[in-house]
Amino acid sequence: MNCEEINLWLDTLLAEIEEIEVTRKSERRVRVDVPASSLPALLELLKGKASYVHLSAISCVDWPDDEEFELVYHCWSYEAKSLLSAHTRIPRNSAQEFAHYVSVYDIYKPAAFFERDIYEMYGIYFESSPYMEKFILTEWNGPPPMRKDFDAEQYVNDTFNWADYHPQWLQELEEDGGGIAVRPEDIRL
Amino acid sequence: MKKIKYEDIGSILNPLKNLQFFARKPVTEPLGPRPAAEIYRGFHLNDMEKCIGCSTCQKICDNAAITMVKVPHLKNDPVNGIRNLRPAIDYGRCCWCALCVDICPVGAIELSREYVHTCNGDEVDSYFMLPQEKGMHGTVEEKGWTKTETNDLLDRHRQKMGEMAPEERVDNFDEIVDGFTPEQAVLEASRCVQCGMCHDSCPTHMHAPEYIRAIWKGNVEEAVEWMYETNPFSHVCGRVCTHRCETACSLNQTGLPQGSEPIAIRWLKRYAMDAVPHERIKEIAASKKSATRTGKKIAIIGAGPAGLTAAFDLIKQGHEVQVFEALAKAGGMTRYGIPYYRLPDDILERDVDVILSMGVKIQYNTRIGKDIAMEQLHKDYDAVILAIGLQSGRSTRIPGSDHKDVHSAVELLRKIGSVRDDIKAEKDPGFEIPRSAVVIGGGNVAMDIGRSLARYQKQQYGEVNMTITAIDAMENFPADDVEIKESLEEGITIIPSRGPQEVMLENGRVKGLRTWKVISVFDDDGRFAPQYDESDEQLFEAEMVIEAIGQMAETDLLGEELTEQLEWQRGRIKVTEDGATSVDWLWSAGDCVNGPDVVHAVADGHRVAESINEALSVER
Amino acid sequence: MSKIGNIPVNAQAGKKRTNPLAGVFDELVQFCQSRSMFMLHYCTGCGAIELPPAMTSRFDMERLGIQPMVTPRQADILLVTGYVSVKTLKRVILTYEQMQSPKYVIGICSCTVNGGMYWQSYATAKVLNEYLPVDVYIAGCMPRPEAVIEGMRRLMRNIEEGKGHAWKDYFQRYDYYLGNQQHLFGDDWQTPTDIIGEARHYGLETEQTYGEHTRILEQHQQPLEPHKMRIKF
Amino acid sequence: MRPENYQLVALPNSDEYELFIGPNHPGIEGNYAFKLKLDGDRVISGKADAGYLHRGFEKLMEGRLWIQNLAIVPRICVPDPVPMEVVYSLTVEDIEKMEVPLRGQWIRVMQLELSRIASHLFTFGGHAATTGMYTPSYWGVADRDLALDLFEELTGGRVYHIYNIPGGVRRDIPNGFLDRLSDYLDYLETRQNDYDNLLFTNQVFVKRARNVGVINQEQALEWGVTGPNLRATGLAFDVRRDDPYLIYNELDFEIPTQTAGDCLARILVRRDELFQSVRILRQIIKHLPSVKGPVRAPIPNPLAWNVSMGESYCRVESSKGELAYYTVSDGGPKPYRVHVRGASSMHAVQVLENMAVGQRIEDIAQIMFSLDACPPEVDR
Repeated sequence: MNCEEINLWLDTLLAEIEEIEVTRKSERRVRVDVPASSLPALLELLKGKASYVHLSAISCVDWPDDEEFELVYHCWSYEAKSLLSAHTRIPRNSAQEFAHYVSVYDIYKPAAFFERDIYEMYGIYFESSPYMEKFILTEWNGPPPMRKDFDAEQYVNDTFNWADYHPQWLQELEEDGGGIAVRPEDIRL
Repeated sequence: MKKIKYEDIGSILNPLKNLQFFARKPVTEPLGPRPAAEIYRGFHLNDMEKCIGCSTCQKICDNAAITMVKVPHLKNDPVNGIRNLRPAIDYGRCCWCALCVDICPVGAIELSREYVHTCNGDEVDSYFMLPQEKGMHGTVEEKGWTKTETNDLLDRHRQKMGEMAPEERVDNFDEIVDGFTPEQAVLEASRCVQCGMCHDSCPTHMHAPEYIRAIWKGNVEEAVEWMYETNPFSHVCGRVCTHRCETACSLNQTGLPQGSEPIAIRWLKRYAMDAVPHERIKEIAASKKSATRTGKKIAIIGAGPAGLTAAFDLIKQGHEVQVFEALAKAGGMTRYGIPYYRLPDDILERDVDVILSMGVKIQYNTRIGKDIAMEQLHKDYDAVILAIGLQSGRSTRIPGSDHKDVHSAVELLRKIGSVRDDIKAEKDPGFEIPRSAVVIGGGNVAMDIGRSLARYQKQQYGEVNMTITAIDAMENFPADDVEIKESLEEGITIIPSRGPQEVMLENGRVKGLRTWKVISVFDDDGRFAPQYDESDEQLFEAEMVIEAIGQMAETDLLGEELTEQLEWQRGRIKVTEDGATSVDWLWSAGDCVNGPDVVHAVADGHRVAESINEALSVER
Repeated sequence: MSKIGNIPVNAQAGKKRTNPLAGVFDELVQFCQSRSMFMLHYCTGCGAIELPPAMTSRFDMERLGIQPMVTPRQADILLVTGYVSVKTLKRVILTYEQMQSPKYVIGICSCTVNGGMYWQSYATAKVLNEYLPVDVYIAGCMPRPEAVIEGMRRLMRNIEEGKGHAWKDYFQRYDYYLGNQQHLFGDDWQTPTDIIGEARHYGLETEQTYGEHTRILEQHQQPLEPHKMRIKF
Repeated sequence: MRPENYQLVALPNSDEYELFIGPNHPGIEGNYAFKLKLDGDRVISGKADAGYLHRGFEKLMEGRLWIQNLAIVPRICVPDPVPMEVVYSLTVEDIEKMEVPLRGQWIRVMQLELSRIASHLFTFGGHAATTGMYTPSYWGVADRDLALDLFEELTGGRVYHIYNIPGGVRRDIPNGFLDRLSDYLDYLETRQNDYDNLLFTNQVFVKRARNVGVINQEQALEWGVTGPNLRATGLAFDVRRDDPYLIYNELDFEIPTQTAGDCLARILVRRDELFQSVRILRQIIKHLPSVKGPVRAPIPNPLAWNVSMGESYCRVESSKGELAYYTVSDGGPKPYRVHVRGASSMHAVQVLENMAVGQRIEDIAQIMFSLDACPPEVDR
């Protein structure tokens, strides 16, 4: 299957799945916007019929203003040599309760790793994913840290102390009326 | 590439091959640190003399490792773009990425090739270090990663603004520069490193970093809000300010091979003011007006920048303000001193209109001392501000300078300015245009009159015959570089280092100016005492000689009694820092106190208004 | 009699050595110690990548008598190579407590001093000194092998001169260190090592060994039971 | 709270037991742990335990300016940091539609290949050490160090180069650098025989590594194996050739493959790849002097750089496999989201867990090293 055939195939896909939008960004990059309900079917088709056997990654983007999470499934076809990014959006819940979505583990095995990652970092629960448990953050009790509403800098300042320096030269400057003028935290851009 | 056959077990003697390794050179390095590579990123160095304390390194540091420390014994002169802050590095944070080196506007901070630092557990203070020329342990000889043209991260060059070609502009008074387009403005604003030197050096401390950032974000209204915090003459200053901010700007550097131009702060201000609709500016200005009225009345003499700024501030604070202006229109020197090609009237009109819309009342054509006496003002008002500016030019007092064809520049400029009050036509300034003229002086006023007359000459005679000569050497001319450049482009001859000796007369008409070459302007103590080379004499032939060597105030309006009461200092009214004179109801502001400059006048206006407000509040 | 873990220890508190040759032996012991250091490098962070060069042929730490050691029980030096995530810090503390005294900690890289690059990170501990007493710091991000060796040599000098005593501080001010650990890990934090017992054993108890944090620890501390494991033959 | 893993857990009423390897264990690459369920020496199941190196990179990057992130990206994979810098720069350039000057691209490829050599040399050593052979690790590290010397000369940093920048590279190459690079390549080629004798044809090693940790092509594709590990199963796939970036399509190189899919096949693929990199570098040495021009495109003031709105998924072939960044910009001065797809995020977790089953306990370390798993890529 080469690129042209893929294009043709994507055109036919338009007919099969509703509300799908295909944008070709470059020769080897295709962006597909698809509603959450149709995504598993799309991936199924991609893997089964269009040789997109390699799930490169699943990325999650938090859009708190839209009250949505964006999930991006990057699939690669070894034959068509083309990368297809399927974008979908799911409703975002508060940090206390999980957002829910379906797992694509039964289509792509590597999904398990990424889904667990998103589960930890964003608090999205993937139904029927095999490892919905903590992995990297086993000893973390806070909210899912990658959510935009978690202010890491604030948390760090509340939790940790900083080294307290009093070198000789600074003391001498302070005696002369100088000393620390602008701390780095005062001017964070 | 050799393919591997791993079925080949080889001989039983194979291990003996390894004997060859005894003959090979060992790879082990001697104990002790090796010299690092030429561009190694080791501990920091900082040239304390070169560093200007702009704290740009602090802003780029991704690890918040840089703290700015005040070093009291160093020079602190924000007006010339130098602060006594120096970066101190926290090696408990630093990652040696050298972004601080790459972004440093002056190339002061650099990295050395030194990389070993160890300390005992209780000596962790040594991780916090004020880098100097000799590095962390005072032993560094060699620099590592330094700034070059390639790794410089700053955009050193201004956006090129469209302007009229010299041939197009020399016969008319149209504004020369076009102003920034929105795209250019954003790009220009994005060059700013937010050091705040401009804020510190500005006489009225305009919030330049903030409004530049606002322009960069595309929010011109926010920019205008920031401007109106400190400057009601933003339209005027956006065009004709002496822009000390740009002199102080961290990016205004000369020692770099790639060159470095300051941010065009003045043009950005102009862009933002032009981009916001006039009615919106009025709303912004009015939004700060106090709702309460104090019932106090203040008279201001002179509707120039100082007087109107004070009026603007006082009316904001709820006082009642009455301005008296001797001439027919408001603006003072900005109207009657600055030529139209630099500051169009309608622009000035907008600034004045904003101030008027706040409720300031101006009585035109009223000369204090003649139409109303000072005593009358004292009686009718709670406070009086004297903001009369510098109306008359100084004279060189050389022989022949009392001739009728020897003019002072301000007087001529006022005539040119007054013409525009009545008729739009620019052809007739109300005096005879000389076919050739020579201007004495190297300041902006000299350039203004020179260029204005050059335009008339071009209009009337088709050619420019104008010479500007001054006692200073070219590099020491007080005028802006761009003024000099544009003057030269317009065909004006500029001859530096000439001391005027005599206005030559012939048959009762001016024939020219006799000058000597200047050897030195100041003596060893820095006093003005020019030395001439008398053998190098030169005569500039001209029909008119114009003196533009400085201005002074006409203070006869005060009346004898008041003049007696006031304390004087070198011919000027002595005032405190706040502009209060020795008479408790009289304040003085603007050029007549602080020398000729719009933005200083604005700053003065603020100070005086502040002082009056305080004084009146105490009374209440 | 006190207990270290489950092992009863005979500690004669208050009894000082009176051997007149003790000082001479101490110097000899220090000299030997400084020339035979076994290093446990916990690859907590990026700094670990410069240790293989430092240990192998090119920079050859072994000529100084420094060798890697795989188990904390037999190691003298704990090398903390870079940032310590909170999850790792627990293991670092466990490892440290399992090491036998005298033991030394070397903090490598910026991150062990003041958070380094990861000062904004919610997952890393910032100042190692708060959780463990550190003997020597080596600056760099990361320090080159030469710098690592210089740090080692500083530690050698310290040991030889009898200066490296930060490990005693852990016993003497246990409450402070425990408090910081509890602040980060929660009040139910407990390690299998009985530090107070050891402090008593070494005669290093001070007033600051105990405090509010050790009281919290006592409330929930349980002795460890060895698990029964059947081995099939 | 006790860390759960400081003691052996015996399972009641069975001969099976659980064993923790790591996080501080000589047989584990980096700060990483592996929980094994064992029956005697045989692994019944394995479970990775990551997060010891977690720093929240993606969160950190959202809090820093576009250019500040350059300093932290190489930290994600310490042995092979250059691809991290390059792929991050590529995403930014892709979003900004920036064109990297040709010379900058050549220099980038030069670094990438040199970094690949350094990383592979390191892996040989580590892999050999897990089989009890320490000499290759001494050699590998020492030879890698010579590459680091070159990096130091080129970029000013030994391990973290921070040399790539959106738009190109920060400085031009120093005078005479290419000669020294050429000398190094000559040296590596003379070492080829030594390495072959010592490791690749050494029957002790070959017998130890053969048929251990076998994965076939079908499984590899199913589990998302990439890079040399995939090529060791016979699929000649390389991002450099099949999804080319920079100037790789102008270079002439082969994609070495093996078919066995075991530990030996994987290390042999790396060996061949190393010498392919030498071949690429030779071409670069020949061509680079004739590529004139600037090394980087001008970028706006980094303190006020709003990268235009957009998203980009770029990937490169790192020494460990397919490395990709997904970068989203909302038009602000900082990235809105950066997702790092670490090259070994599959290998170190799911693939290793699957491959461990049925293996003997002493092979686990070897399998992990042969996959060239890099734990910080998993944890980020």
